[in-house]
Formats: sequence, C-alpha cells, structure tokens
Amino acid sequence: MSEVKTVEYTAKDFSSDQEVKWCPGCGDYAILKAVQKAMPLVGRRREDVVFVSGIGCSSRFPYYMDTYGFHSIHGRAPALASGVKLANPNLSVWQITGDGDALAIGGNHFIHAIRRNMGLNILLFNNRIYGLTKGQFSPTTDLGHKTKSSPQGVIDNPFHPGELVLGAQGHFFARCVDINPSHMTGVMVEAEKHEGTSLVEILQNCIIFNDKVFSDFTSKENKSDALLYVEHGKPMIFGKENDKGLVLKGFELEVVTIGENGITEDDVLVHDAYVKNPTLHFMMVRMEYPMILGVIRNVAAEPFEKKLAKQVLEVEKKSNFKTIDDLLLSGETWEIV
Amino acid sequence: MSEVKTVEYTAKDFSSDQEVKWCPGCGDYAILKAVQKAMPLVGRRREDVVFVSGIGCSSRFPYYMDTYGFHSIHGRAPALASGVKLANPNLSVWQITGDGDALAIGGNHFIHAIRRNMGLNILLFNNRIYGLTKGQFSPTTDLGHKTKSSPQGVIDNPFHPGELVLGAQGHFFARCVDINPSHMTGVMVEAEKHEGTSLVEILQNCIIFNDKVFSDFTSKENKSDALLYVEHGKPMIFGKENDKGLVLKGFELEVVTIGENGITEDDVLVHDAYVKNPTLHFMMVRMEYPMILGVIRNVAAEPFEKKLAKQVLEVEKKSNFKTIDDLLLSGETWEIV
Amino acid sequence: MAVEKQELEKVVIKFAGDSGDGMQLTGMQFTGTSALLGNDLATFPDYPAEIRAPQGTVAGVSGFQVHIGKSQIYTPGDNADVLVAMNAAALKANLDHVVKGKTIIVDIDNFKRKDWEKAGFEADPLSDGTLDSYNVVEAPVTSLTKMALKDMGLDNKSVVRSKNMFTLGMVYWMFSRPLDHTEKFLNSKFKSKQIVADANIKALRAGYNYAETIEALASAYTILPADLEPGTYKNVMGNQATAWGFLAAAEKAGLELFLGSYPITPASEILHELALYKHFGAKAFQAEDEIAGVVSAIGASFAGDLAITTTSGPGLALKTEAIGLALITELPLVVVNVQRGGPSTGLPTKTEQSDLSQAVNGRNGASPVIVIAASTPANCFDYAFMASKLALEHMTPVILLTDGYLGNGSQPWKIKTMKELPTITPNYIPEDKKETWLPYERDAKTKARYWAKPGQAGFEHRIGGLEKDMLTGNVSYDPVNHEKMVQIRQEKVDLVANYIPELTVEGSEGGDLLVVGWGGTYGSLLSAVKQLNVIGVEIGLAHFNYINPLPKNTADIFSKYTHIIVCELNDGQFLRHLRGALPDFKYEGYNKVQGLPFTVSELTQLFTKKLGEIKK
Amino acid sequence: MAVEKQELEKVVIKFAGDSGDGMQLTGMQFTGTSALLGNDLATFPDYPAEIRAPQGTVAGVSGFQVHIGKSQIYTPGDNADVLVAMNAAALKANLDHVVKGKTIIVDIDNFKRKDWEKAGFEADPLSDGTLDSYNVVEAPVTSLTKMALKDMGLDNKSVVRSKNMFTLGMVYWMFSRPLDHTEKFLNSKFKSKQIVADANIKALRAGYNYAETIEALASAYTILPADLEPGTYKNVMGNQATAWGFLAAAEKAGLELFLGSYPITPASEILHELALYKHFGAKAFQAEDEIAGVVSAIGASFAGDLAITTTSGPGLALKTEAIGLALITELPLVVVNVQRGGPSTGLPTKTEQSDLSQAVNGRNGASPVIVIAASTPANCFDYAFMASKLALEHMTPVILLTDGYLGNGSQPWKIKTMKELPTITPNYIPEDKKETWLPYERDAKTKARYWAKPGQAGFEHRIGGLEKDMLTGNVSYDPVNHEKMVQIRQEKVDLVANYIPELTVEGSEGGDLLVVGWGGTYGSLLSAVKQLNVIGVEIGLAHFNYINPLPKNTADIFSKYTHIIVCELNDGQFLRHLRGALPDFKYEGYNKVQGLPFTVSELTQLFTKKLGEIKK
Ligand SMILES: Cc1ncc(C[n+]2csc(CCOP(=O)(O)OP(=O)(O)O)c2C)c(N)n1
Ligand SMILES: Cc1ncc(C[n+]2csc(CCOP(=O)(O)OP(=O)(O)O)c2C)c(N)n1
Ligand code: SF4
Ligand code: SF4
Ligand SMILES: [Mg+2]
Ligand SMILES: [Mg+2]
Repeated sequence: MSEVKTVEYTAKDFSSDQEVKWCPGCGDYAILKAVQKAMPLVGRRREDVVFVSGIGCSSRFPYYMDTYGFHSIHGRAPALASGVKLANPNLSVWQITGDGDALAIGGNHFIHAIRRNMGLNILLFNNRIYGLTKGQFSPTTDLGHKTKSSPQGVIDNPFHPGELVLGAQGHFFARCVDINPSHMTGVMVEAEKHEGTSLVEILQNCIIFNDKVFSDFTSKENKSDALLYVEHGKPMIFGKENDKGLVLKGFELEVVTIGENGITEDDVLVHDAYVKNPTLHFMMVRMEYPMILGVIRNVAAEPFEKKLAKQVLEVEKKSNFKTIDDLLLSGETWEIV
Repeated sequence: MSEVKTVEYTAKDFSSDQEVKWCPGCGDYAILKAVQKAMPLVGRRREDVVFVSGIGCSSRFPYYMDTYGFHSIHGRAPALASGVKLANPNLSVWQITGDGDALAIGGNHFIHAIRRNMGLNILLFNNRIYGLTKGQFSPTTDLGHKTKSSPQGVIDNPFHPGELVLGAQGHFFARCVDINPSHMTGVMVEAEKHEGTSLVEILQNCIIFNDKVFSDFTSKENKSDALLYVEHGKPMIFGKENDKGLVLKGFELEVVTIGENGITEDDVLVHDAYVKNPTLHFMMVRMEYPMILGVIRNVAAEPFEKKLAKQVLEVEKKSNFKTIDDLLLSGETWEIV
Repeated sequence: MAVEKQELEKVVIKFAGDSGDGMQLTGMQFTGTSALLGNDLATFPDYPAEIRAPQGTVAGVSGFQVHIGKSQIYTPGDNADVLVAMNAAALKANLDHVVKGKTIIVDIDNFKRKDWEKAGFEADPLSDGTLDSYNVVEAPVTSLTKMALKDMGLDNKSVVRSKNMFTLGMVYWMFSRPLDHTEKFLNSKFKSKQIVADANIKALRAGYNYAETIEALASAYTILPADLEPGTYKNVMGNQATAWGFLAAAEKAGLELFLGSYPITPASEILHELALYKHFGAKAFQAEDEIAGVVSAIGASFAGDLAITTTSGPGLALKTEAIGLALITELPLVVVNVQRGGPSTGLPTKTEQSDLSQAVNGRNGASPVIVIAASTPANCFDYAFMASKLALEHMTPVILLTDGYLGNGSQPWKIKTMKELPTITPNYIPEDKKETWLPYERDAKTKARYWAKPGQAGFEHRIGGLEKDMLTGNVSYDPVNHEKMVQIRQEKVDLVANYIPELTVEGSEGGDLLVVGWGGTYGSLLSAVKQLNVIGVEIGLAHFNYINPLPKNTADIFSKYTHIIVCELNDGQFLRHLRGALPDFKYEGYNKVQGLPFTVSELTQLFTKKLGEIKK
Repeated sequence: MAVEKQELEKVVIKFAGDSGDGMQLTGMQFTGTSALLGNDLATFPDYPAEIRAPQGTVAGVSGFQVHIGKSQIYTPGDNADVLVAMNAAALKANLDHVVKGKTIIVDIDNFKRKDWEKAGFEADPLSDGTLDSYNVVEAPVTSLTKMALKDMGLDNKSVVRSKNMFTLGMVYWMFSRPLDHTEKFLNSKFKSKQIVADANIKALRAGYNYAETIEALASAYTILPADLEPGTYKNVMGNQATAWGFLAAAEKAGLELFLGSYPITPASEILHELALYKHFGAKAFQAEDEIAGVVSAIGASFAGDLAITTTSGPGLALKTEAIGLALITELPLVVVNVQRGGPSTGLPTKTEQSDLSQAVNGRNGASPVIVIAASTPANCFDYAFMASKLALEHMTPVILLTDGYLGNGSQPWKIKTMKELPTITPNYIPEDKKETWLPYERDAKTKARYWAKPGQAGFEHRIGGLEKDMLTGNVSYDPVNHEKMVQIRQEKVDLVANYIPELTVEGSEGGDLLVVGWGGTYGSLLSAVKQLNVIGVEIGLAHFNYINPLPKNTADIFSKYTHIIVCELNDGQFLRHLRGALPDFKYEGYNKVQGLPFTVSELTQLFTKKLGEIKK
C-alpha cells in the first residue's frame, strides 16, 4: 500500500447513487456493505480506488461503489485490473468476480493474475451457480447437482478455488462467508494490506438459483460447529464449546476433541499463514469439515509492479538513449544534402 | 482403455510420410520416437488413435504420426480433444502441447480438461520458451531469464505444471525428460492405461532458444545424482550410489543419505501414486532437487465419458419420448382440419 | 347480468408486472389455452436484464405480450388492446403501447402513493386523468386473492404469489377461454405441493368469477379458431424449435448430435433443451467458455458427429478464430447466433439484427461461410434442420442467425414428423473413390471434400489450420496452391446457391417498391405489406432466409422494381452486404436500433410515404 | 585485370540459402552498407514457417531480397538481377525469379548429386542446361572459406558458418561497396569472441579478393546515391518503425505507453522492440493470450496511459469482443494488426491484406471504429503516431493495419525529430466544464467524450459494456437512448474525416483508369503507375491510408475517371467496403492471394491490357 492519505470517510461515502438491483435476500448485499465498511479502514482516498469486474450478478458491484469503476466483459477482469495497476501502481485496485466469471470463462486470466502477483485485491463471490444467466451449473457446482443445464446432475468435478490458487503460486488466500459481514470487513483490510495479489473467496448464497447450498455450515444450527475461523499464530480451535481442534496426522489434518483421548490445547496446530511452503495451506483449503474461514495464506513477496519499477531504473541507468530523439537518431545514419 | 484389439504393430507403422521439420538436435525428436515406440505397446488399432495439438513447434507432432491427427489452433487442443472423445469414446485420444500452448493461451482449457477427467492423454512438452515464435519467455520460464520479450529478465513467477495440475483436481501426473526415451515410453503406456485425463510433463530441450535450461539435472555430470525415478510401492531412493532418499519432515520432504546419521533404507518414504489425498504428490511435484521423474500421481476415478454414458441409459429408461416423433408430437397439440 | 359475446378478429393482450409477479407464466398460459382453441398467435416476452430488478420500479417490469387471432398472425402486435398492470410501474412502462379506448386492468392494491412515486408518476395516474381515454378496470387483485385463499392455511408469500392467476382468470373470462388447460398445468407443476396447486386454481376461478360479476367488464369477447393449414399444431418457442430442428437433422443424417456451448442470454434455452435428450444421442456439453464450446464441436465434427455451437453476439465474437479453423479444415459445423442488442454487452435481453456483418465478414483471411437466418419462432426448426443439412452435405461451417425476438417468442407450429423431412446425406467417401481417396479430394458438383472419420481403417490422415495442398491436404506454402484454395473455398460456398430455394415475393410481383428484409422482422414486414396490399397499394416483400450465398434469382427479382428499401433492426448491415454482392441496384435503408421489433404501423406509414415520394 | 565500373540505375539482389546459412544477416549487411552510401532501397525477407526447416530442401530455404537504386525505390523488386544461391535448394526455389541474362552466384560445394536431388532437381542444374541463359558464377565458397580460415584454430562448425561472409564479400566487390560497415558490425557483434569476429572478417575479405581475382565477374558495378529529400536517414524495418511511432506519440501526448501483447508472427518484433525502452515509460506487458493483451490495454487506457495492443489475424479475431468494449466505453486504444496469410493459421510468414473486412466489420452489434493502414516500412512510424493521435483526440479504438511485407521489410527513413511532429492533445475535460462534467458528455465538434482518470478527485465514475445513458453514462435500457447512442458512435467516427488528410492522386489527375490500392501494396502500385506514366500512358493511383472513415474527397476523385480498378492482396475486401460506402461508382477488382506482393510487371501488364479494353 503506497502513499496512504488518511481521509475521514464513512462507509456511506462509498455508496454510489445507483439503485442496487440484486434480488431481495441475495448474499451480495452483505458483501457490498462489508466492502463499504472496509474502505474507510483501508484508508485510501476515494479517487485512488478502482473497482473492476467482469459479467455476472456479482459483477454489477462496481456500479454501487462511489469510486472509479469498470464493469467489463465476461471473465476478463483480471487482465483489465492488471492494465489499470500497471498504468498507475498508486491505485488501490479491486476486482469483483463470480465463480463463473473467474473460473469458467475467466480461468486463464485468473491463474495468471495469481502467479504474476501484482497488487490486486480479488473478491470471488462463489455461489456455485451462474446467477445472471438464470441458473446453469458453474465450475464450482457440486457433483450431481441438477440445474437448468445439468438436468440429470453435474458430472464435472468441481474446482476448489483455494486449491487452484495454491496450484497457481498464490501468495494470499482467504475465505469468508456472506453471513458474517464484520469478519469479511476485517479480511478485506488484510487483503489490501498484502502486497501482491490477494484472493478472497466469499461463499455467497444465491437465494434464487442455489439457495442453501452452504447451509451445511451456515445454517443457524450448523454454523457454530462447522466453521473454523483461523488467525495467524493462533491454534486452530473451533466448535460451539471451543473444544475441537486440528492436528497433523501424516499427510492429513484431523479433527480432534480437546479433553478426549488425552488431547490438550497444546496438541492443536497453530496456524501459520506466513510460511512460504504451501503444504499446510493446501491441506487447509481442502477441508470441508470444518470449513476454514479467515486468512489461510499470506506470504510476503515483491509484487510484479515493484519489480517492473526496478527494471525501469536499471534501464534508465544503462541505456544510451536519454530521449526519444536519441533513439530515433541512433544506429547508422547518413545525411543527404 | 476399451475394446483393445491387439494388432502386431511396430514403431515404424506409426511414422507418417511427412518429413520431420524440427531443428537438428531438438528434444522433440526423442519424444516422437518414444511415442512411436509406445504405440504398439498401447495396443490400440491405428485407426482408433487420434493425435490433436495446438500451435507451437511441439504441436507439429500429429503430422508425423500415421494415425488420425488434428493440428488445431493455439491453446485450444484440450477442447478439441474433449469433443473428439465425447463424439467417439472408443478412440484413444492424445493431446500434444507446449508450455505456451498449454499454459499461456490455453491455460483455461488445460485446467478444465484436468478437472473434468475425460479419457485424454496430454503430453506437455515443456521447454520453458516459445519455440515457434522464436524465443519469447513462456509461463514456465525461470525468473530473471532474458529472452527477446524480457530483455531485462522475466519478472513473472513461473507456473509449475505439476502444482497446477494438482490444484485443478488432477488424477494422473507424470514427469519425463527427453534424454531418457525408454522411460518416456513406459510412462506413456501407463498414461494410456489410466482412465481419465493423464498429464505427462516432458522436460524438453530447445537447442535454439533455451539450450541447456535443464542441464542442472540432465547434463552428463548431474543426471545420475539429481534425478529421482519413482515407482508406486518403491522407496524413493536415488543418487549415483543409490544412497539418497526422501523422508517426511513435518510439511516438507527432505533428502537424506542412507547410512548417515543412522538412516536406513526403511526410513525412506515409499512412493504411493494411488493415494487419493494429493498432499504427498503436491510435495513431490514441488521439489527441484532431486527432480522427480515417473508417475507421481495415478488415482482411479470414473472418467467423464463413462458418467455421461450412465446418464444416457438413465434418461433412456425414464423418458417418455422413445423417438424424435414422440418429442415433436408431445405436449399440448391440436388439430386443424 | 347477461353479457353479449362479441366475436373479434384478433386481439393483443399484454400482461405486465414486477419480475417476481409471474407474468411470463401467466402469458404462456393464456397463449397455451388460446392455441388449443385453434387461434393463430404470436408472443413476445420482454424482461429486465437483472434477475430481479428492484421491485416496483420501471426497470423491474417484466411483460409478456400475446397476439391471438382468427386470421393469420405474424407479429406479437404493435399495441395492446388489453393491458394487465399488476402495479404502477407496469402501467408506467406500458401505457404508451395501449390502443386508445381499449381496456386496462389494474391491481389497485399496488397503486398507493409510494407505488406510483416509485414508478415515476408525478401524481396518482388513476385519478389525475392520465387514463381518461381508456376503459380502466380497477380491481383490488391482491386483496381479493388474499381473501379467496384466506382459509387454506397457506403462508402469506404463497398467497400473494397466486395473484397472477386471479388476473389470468379475469382475462380468461373476458375472452371466453376455458380454465381446464391451466388447471391441468397447475396440478402437474405443483404435483408435490398440492396445496399450492389448489390455491392457484382457487385464485384462477376467483378471478374468473369476479370478472363475470363486476360490471366493469361489460362484455366478453371470443376469437374464433384461425384458418390455418390443416394439420396437428403445437405452440413452440423459437429456441426450443431450434433445438428440435437439430435433433431431427441428426436423426435424419444417422448421426449423433454434439452441442458445445456456454450459456448466454438469449441463447441458453437451446442448451437447456438439448441437455434433456441424451438418449437421442444428443450430447450437450457445457464448456468452460465460448471458445471451448466451438472448438469441442469442431473436435466432435472431426470425430463424426453433427456438431453445433450456440451463442449470442459477444460469444460469436469469441468463436471467430475457431470458425476459421472449421472453414480451412472443411468440417461440417453449425454456429447458432441468437442475436441481441450490441455492441459489447449492449442490451442482453433486447432483440437486434446487428451481427450480420460479423457473421459474414468477421474472420481473418478470406473466409467465406454459409449464413442463413430463421424468420419466425416456428421456422427456427426448419432453418436449424437446413443449416445442418448444408453443413453436412457441403462440408463447411454454417452460421444460423436468429434473434431474441424469435428465440423467446412463440407461435403455433404445424408439427413435422420425421417422415416428411428431407433426407440428409453427409458427404462420405463414395465407394468407388475409396481406393484412391485423398483427404482434400472433392465432390465434382459441390466441391465439398469427403468426410473420413477416426475409427475408419485405412483413412488415417492429418488436418489443421495451416494452408493445405489441394489434394493431399498436407501443409503447403506454395503460393499458387494457396490462391487456388482461397478460390475453391469461395466457390464451394457460392455453389450452395444451387441447393437452396429461390427467393419468393409476397405481395405485388413488380412495381415501384420492393421491401427487402431478412430474419426475424418477417412478421412485421409481411403484416405491413399485406395491410397495404389489402387497400390496393402495390408493394412487394422479398424476405431473405439465405444471406450468403444469396438465392440465385435475387437479381431477377430486384430488377422488377424501381425502388428497393432494405428494412433492418441494425445500422444497415444487410444493405451493405447487398451492395457488395449485387452492386447494380440502388438500395435505400430503413433502420431501427432500439432493441425493439418494428411495429406494423411504423412500417405502413413509412412505405406509404415512400410510395408517395416515388409517385411525385 | 582492370575492370570497368559500370553505373547502374538500380539493382535487385537476392541472397538465398538454408535457414541456418545466415542469409537474413547477409542481406541486412548489404542493405546497411548501401544505405550508408546513400542509395534508396527496399528489402523483403522471406523465410520458412519452421524455425529450421530441413536442411537442403526447398522448404528450408531462407531468402533476403534487396532492391537498391539511385532513383527512388518503392518495392523490393519483382525479379533478381543477382541471385546468390548457397545450395541447390536455394537455386531451385528462386530460379523463376531471376531476370534472364543476369548473374547467379552458386556455391558449387553444395551442388553434389545428393544436394540437387534433395532440392528436387531431376539432373544436375549446373550441367544440364538449366542455367544456359544466365551468367553463372561457380564458386567453391565453402571450401574457399575453409581454406581461408584453416590456420585460425577455429572449430569446423564456426568456419563453415562464415561462408555467408565470403559471398557477401564477393557481392560487395561486384557493386563496389566498402567493407568497413560490416567489419565494424562483426567486431561489435562478436565482441566477446574476437576469434569469431576475425574469422568472419577474414572470410569477407577473402570473398572480396576472390571476386576481384576471378575472371567470371568481368565487371564491377556501382550505384550512385539516390536523389532523396535532404535530411538525416537511417534504415528502418516496418515493425521497428511502428514501435517508435508509438514511443513518439506517447511522449508527444505527455503519457506513458502501455503495450499489452501476445507474441505472434509477424507482429512479435513490435513487442520485442518496445520491451527495450522501459525508461521512456513504455510498459511492454507480455500477456497470457491475445484477449488479456487487449483487455489489459483497455485497463491501462482507463487508468490514463496511451494503450496499444499488437497482433496478427488470428489474434485480431480473438480481440474482437474486447474491441467492442473499448468502443462502447469510448476509450482510446490502438490495435495494430500485422496481417499475414489466412484464413485460420494460414500462411504465418507470408504477407496478405485479408483482414480488412474483419477490422471494419468483425464485431457484434453496430460497432464503428477507425481503421487506417500504413503503406511503407518507414511510414509505419507515421501511422502508428497518427493512430495514437486519433485514438486520444477522438476517444475511440483505432485499428492500424500493416502486413508482413511492411513489418519485416526495411527502407531508408528520413528521421523525424520530436520537434517536427504534430501535437497530440488528449481529450481531457476542459477547465470550464469541470464543474458540470458528466461521464458521457461530449466535445461539440468531435463528439468525443472526455477522459477522466482514476486518481482525479471528484470525477469518480463507472463505465462498462452495457448500453449507457447519453449523458450520465449510467446503464440505460431505454430504446430511444440506445438508438441515439448507436448513431452518435457512428457520427463520432464519421467526423474523423474532418481530421485526416484528403486523398491525393499520383499520376494522371483524371482519365480512363484510376488504380485504387491501400496499405502495403503502395510500392508496387506506384512503381507500375509511374512506369506507365513515363511512357505516356494516362493512369492515376489513389492509394488509401485511411480506410474508415474514407477521406472526404474520395468521391470527388473517383468521379474524375471512367474506370476504377481496386488492386488488393485478398479476395476483394476493400472493393466491397467501397461499394458499401460509395455505391455510386463502378469498381473492378484485381486480386492476388498468394502470400506474395504484387510484382510491378504483372501490374503494368494488367493496366495496359485494361486500358486497351477501355479504348476499344
Ligand atoms: C462472452 C460472454 N459469454 C457469456 C455471457 C453470459 N454470462 C453472463 S454472466 C455469466 C455467468 C455468471 O456466473 P457468475 O460469474 O458465477 O456470476 P453470478 O451471476 O453467479 O454472480 C454468463 C454465462 C456473457 N455475458 N458474455
Ligand atoms: C492465436 C494465436 N496466437 C499466437 C500465435 C503465435 N504462437 C504460435 S506458437 C506460440 C507459442 C509456442 O510456444 P509453446 O507452446 O511452448 O511451443 P514450442 O514452440 O515451444 O514447442 C505462439 C505464441 C498463434 N499461432 N495463434
Ligand atoms: S440471481 Fe442469485 S446471485 Fe443473482 S442477484 Fe439473484 S440471488 Fe443474487
Ligand atoms: S525452436 Fe526449439 S523447440 Fe522449436 S524445433 Fe527448434 S529446437 Fe525444437
Ligand atoms: Mg456465480
Ligand atoms: Mg515451449
């Protein structure tokens, strides 16, 4: 984060004059609010913030933020965001995308953005469905799920965004869920703090075409037992009674109960988001019970735009051409009189 | 592998009448030979074999095989191969691709082919450069490498194909190197045996634009000490003296020397290619010393085309429409006389 | 009160309400019932791009217009004779398109101050005179529905959801339609929730009875069955008809069908429909993007399926490179483009004809393909079938253009059976050529190369996107060979003119003015031309379904008129295409780019004016 | 032996050998030396699509043709006056393009039986009479080189690699060129391997001396400096000039330059060139594919850079959808398309003009963009500059068409300095409008909207691919607004005609025949027209650099001739474009689609014949 000027904003300052057009009850509303709340905490000037998106319900997001915004074409927002960032590295660039936008048509730009590690904050609204086109399965839809385009059930193995991010050399991966906006706000602030590409997967309920898909861990009955909120340096403990924890068993993470079989809090793994080796994070993103939320991986590395800036200085030092005229007049020339 | 008829072929039967046009000394020649040798072992009839490719030096490959072949457009071969396989699941479908073709322009089709797990054999010729377009960096080119399009050195973090494959839910991943054709032949036979998508990364030397990029482990001096050939069920031992091995240390694989510090052969990890949990494989593909060759992951799972075939039967059973006429005449109709 | 039943020739009804009000379903029910009564009809749904745009606002209004008649119906109608407005926003959005003096039914429960303010009225439209020239039926639909269902033990949300059935009941009464079709439908739709079915049926009957009772609807109408060709009919939507045309073509050709597609409005329904019929050998593959959609289809075509891909404008743009590959490898492929408003994302749910240039010219290199267009929801079936036939017999990509208006519109279709459909003979290697066959050898008449499929022993061969030798198909960089190949690819497409029907004219066979149209505007253009013919105006219509190549007799027909006016829902793309192909005629253009179809009245006015100018 | 030095007006030399023989370098050296002597010149490299096609075969031949002269040179020449054939395949590939009676230098060491068999000769071409009508110089180049270098202690491979310098030495002697330019070059190229430099120089001198000694080269020629406009010159390749044009434009506009690109033949050199100049604020971003290339450029444009993307035909196809986005968001963007042979992958290393239709029409929806074309390697600089100026001042995508022939060809360029270039004034919000500004407000004259960049406080706004309101830029589904927006986007592009130069005619200002061309064929067309003018034939050339919109006076000029012939290296795409835009003229087409430029002689013959027919 470069050149921060702290201006006293409130969330309302980031709300545009456009009417929000999502379906009543859509999880996107909570995310919008969480982002608007995160903005004053991020502390960037409004004119230095850019929201870009592709196409999808989620991708309407930029219209609702009173910042610079670009609602582009389906799947291409990572490339657009990259161009924005390289043109003006001082901007705080946020990309909003859906599971279809990011992982179906946009899969290639997605993995390349991750590996290049420019200073982008990518918020992936994963509702495991194509919302805007009215309910076809997406690359994250569960096997067997029946949708308009899979009347006999999905037979494509779904992507897990976290695994794909790690497979693509990701440095920052976090997970949130739409039912917990204040947690989201905190994670977004961390995402912006991280230099390089931050990927935040947000499990988002599409009430119209995929309602309750996350209810195994978001329903009132389940959420206190099935969600594990992690923080760097803290033991990975969860459960209504705070008595469940994760331990390493060979190549697997296992759920144990503190107090049973002689297990104590000290046996529970302490979360290390900063470790470069992604093995632990790979295990964490693969878990389905508990569903792990929070910043899972957060590894510092020089972002693309800074490396580029260094090369500029290097060329400046080495080049014989100080001006364009030097270049145009370079090499072998001759005079005709 | 369905409906195998064993016909007595030799490698020569798979060599087309087209003149091979790679640069003298190119690693592609060895791969071609290895594939031609694998074909009789695979045992499919020549007319049931299809080679498809994208664009690149490597992608010229299908012209040299006397089978059905399709040299398509840049990056799109996984989609083309998927269409071929779905149209006729009885075919043995091979896709040839380069690091640019597969991971730059073709990255999206690549990861989706991996996750869908159709019966495709994908051979990725990784020379870490764009050969055909004369030497720009590719998504696998090392950081800092100077090429025509990175005169000050590459600043994009490279992909490691193995990691990407695992991140995309891959079931079969193997690695070969062009200097060992007979090992390649064996791996190819295994790849074809595997139902679902098999991904074989072949480290291939481009003598013109990226010569010796793999010499750290392929040069005469290094190869016997830096390469680890793995086989399922065998301990992971390597080295000129066969005295080096891999052991698990927390979240890392470590190289140990047998006979030192009380280490015996029994301490060395035994390779398990069949285990579903990808953690071990993820550690293996990430190693740079030793460079691990052979089938690293080989997990059985029903391929896409078989699931599809089941759905066909299911619909057949349930549908009220036995013929197209049934369908056309279905619903509410009325007569005009 | 005894009501007199008045016979009507035709009537246009528009159902309009919030996106959540179920207007599409209501409209479809009215359509289905009318179809069963033997009326001819045409429909047009019109909904916002958002899934559920904000309630109560004009942006959130969803509408369904249906035109039914005793005589033949070619369009969903310009303006409504009956508007059902479920709320103030629906009235606001549609008032301009109601015929003065005709009926507007409003649910007054949704005309409170906050409602009409939200809809953008300055004052209460029910009391400020806005509706003075209409016959307004003010019904408290929501409260009446609640009352009717109050004892059923249903939750309030489900009760309110049934109000569309109440209005449908009212309209059924007005037009003397029986309720049984809809009752059957409701029972089957809510099979597993009988209480919901019962509630809906109760609301439907309550509406019907209410209409019979109140004095506001002083008369009931009836529309006698239309005078259609004898046969068995059903109501079809354009996208559905398209899907079925392909199923029929695959069966007729003895092939399996492969669809590689990525969802996009307004084309997705073709994918949804085909996904249902796996047992007919139809593989509907939802790919990761449009490029994978078309490329997987090319792979399937290479391997021997009837291969198609479906999309809309932005998707066609993405498929461009791959269509070039199908073209140079000379494989059969059908690309369906259900056009929508452009450029870029444009107006995704609106109709337009602005992808013609892209279809004809939008590829790198000299790259001719066949381009054809459907012109009614029902004949989407025929042109999907024909596109397949041409692709398979001529070994070339075919682009089939339909549009949102056709794709979502519906129409009675005289059902075709497999028996009566023409044969399709894929261009396989003839027996007597099998010995000497070469991959790029061609049929002498069509110039189509032969199709050899993987699995056939002895025909192993390699193809690809590089220029290829005239006969062997091997890569060839030879300059003269390249020029010959460019020419032969063009010739092959040109020769298709020998295999398509000649252009016909409706209306006057010659004279001062020929109206030229193509694709989805057929209904409007024909209605306008016929209306003028009826009153003795000499004017002809030449409507094109074959865009490239043009029918052989096109110049003959054009030469019979002194003036030609090309009417399109775009910026003049067919006109420019005609100038390029037949430069010896003078064309004038009439273009509308509003995401809306032509209205018949704008056309009759235009043609009348034009003829007046010519006469002067 | 004293030799007489003969002055020549112009001469065409072709160096040809295996891909590994260094012919491109040899040709470039001859070019460089001749340029320094003040000759005008044009070059054309011609190499196989494979990196190293099989040695000794025709497919593996790499050639470099250079045309130098005292008078102005417009093309690399139809046929060679001197052919250097390093092996039998090089002779086979080029024999048809050597002027009868002129010189062929062969390295007889590579004319053994296996060599001429591999090349596809039936018999030894050196002895069977094939070369009877040429002046053949048989030199054992390889052995002489080996001999000359035998004592240097160099490995055999490096020795043999120097043989191209031996032949270059011979040709230098023939045309009285000094060796110092090449010697300097060798010393610098092999800075770190002095022995290689020495060997090459030794070979060069040995060749020179050999030529002076043997009797076969009975005379030496000289070509006096050309009569070019006074100024400082350097030799530039088209792709390099393109890159520099953008650097100059960015500097002139006070902006940083952003290139988003994906390598593709024959456009990659623009990327390579721009990657060198990061310190001029040029960010050359090699993206993961063509789509990311153009979309990243659109992002950079939104954020305030001069944004460009470079590609060739298949890549332009992929960028289509995104260009529509730039168009509807009305952002400045330059898309360079270095055309090559199509369709599909086609002939990647050959030249063609077959992407014009795609550039003008290949997008979904009504989507006008500016299309311009460079016509010489050197003026690639000017049109890259102009493309940037138009994009920035008119807020619209501009497609710049060049081609393989221009991109790889070279030419002396009269160096421009920054001072003498026109100003570029990006369309920023004028001070007096800042208070009331709206995102889609427009300049009254150009109809260009204003450019507000992220980072500017108070101008936060959102744009996107959906249709937008005329003023606010908010999403609008309003039908009439849409039609107005379609019209205004067209009008904006049409108005560009007020800001581009008028069309000029070379040759006769009126009469029976106007030759019309565009882009890279300029040199050939001009040479042919001039040749005919010299012998008194009345014929004019109107060559277009501005394709869309056309120059305002186009119709005026066309109306001065009775016949118009449109000559293109494609299937008639500009002709169709002209028919669409100016339907009142009759056009005839002359098309060549061989991946090769026009030859001057085919054109003079064509025009002569055509004029004959007209006169009859
Ligand atoms: C090129 C292109 N292809 C397809 C579409 C149609 N389309 C729009 S959004 C979308 C998928 C939306 O899914 P997701 O990204 O998950 O967003 P959501 O609506 O669920 O938030 C599709 C297929 C399009 N607009 N453009
Ligand atoms: C659409 C398109 N974009 C770009 C190209 C140019 N191109 C051809 S091959 C290639 C990269 C080749 O690299 P790789 O896949 O690694 O193959 P290699 O030549 O190294 O075997 C590129 C950029 C093309 N042919 N088509
Ligand atoms: S369709 Fe689903 S994702 Fe889209 S706005 Fe409605 S609830 Fe939200
Ligand atoms: S350029 Fe490299 S990869 Fe291509 S053929 Fe030559 S050596 Fe092989
Ligand atoms: Mg989604
Ligand atoms: Mg490569």
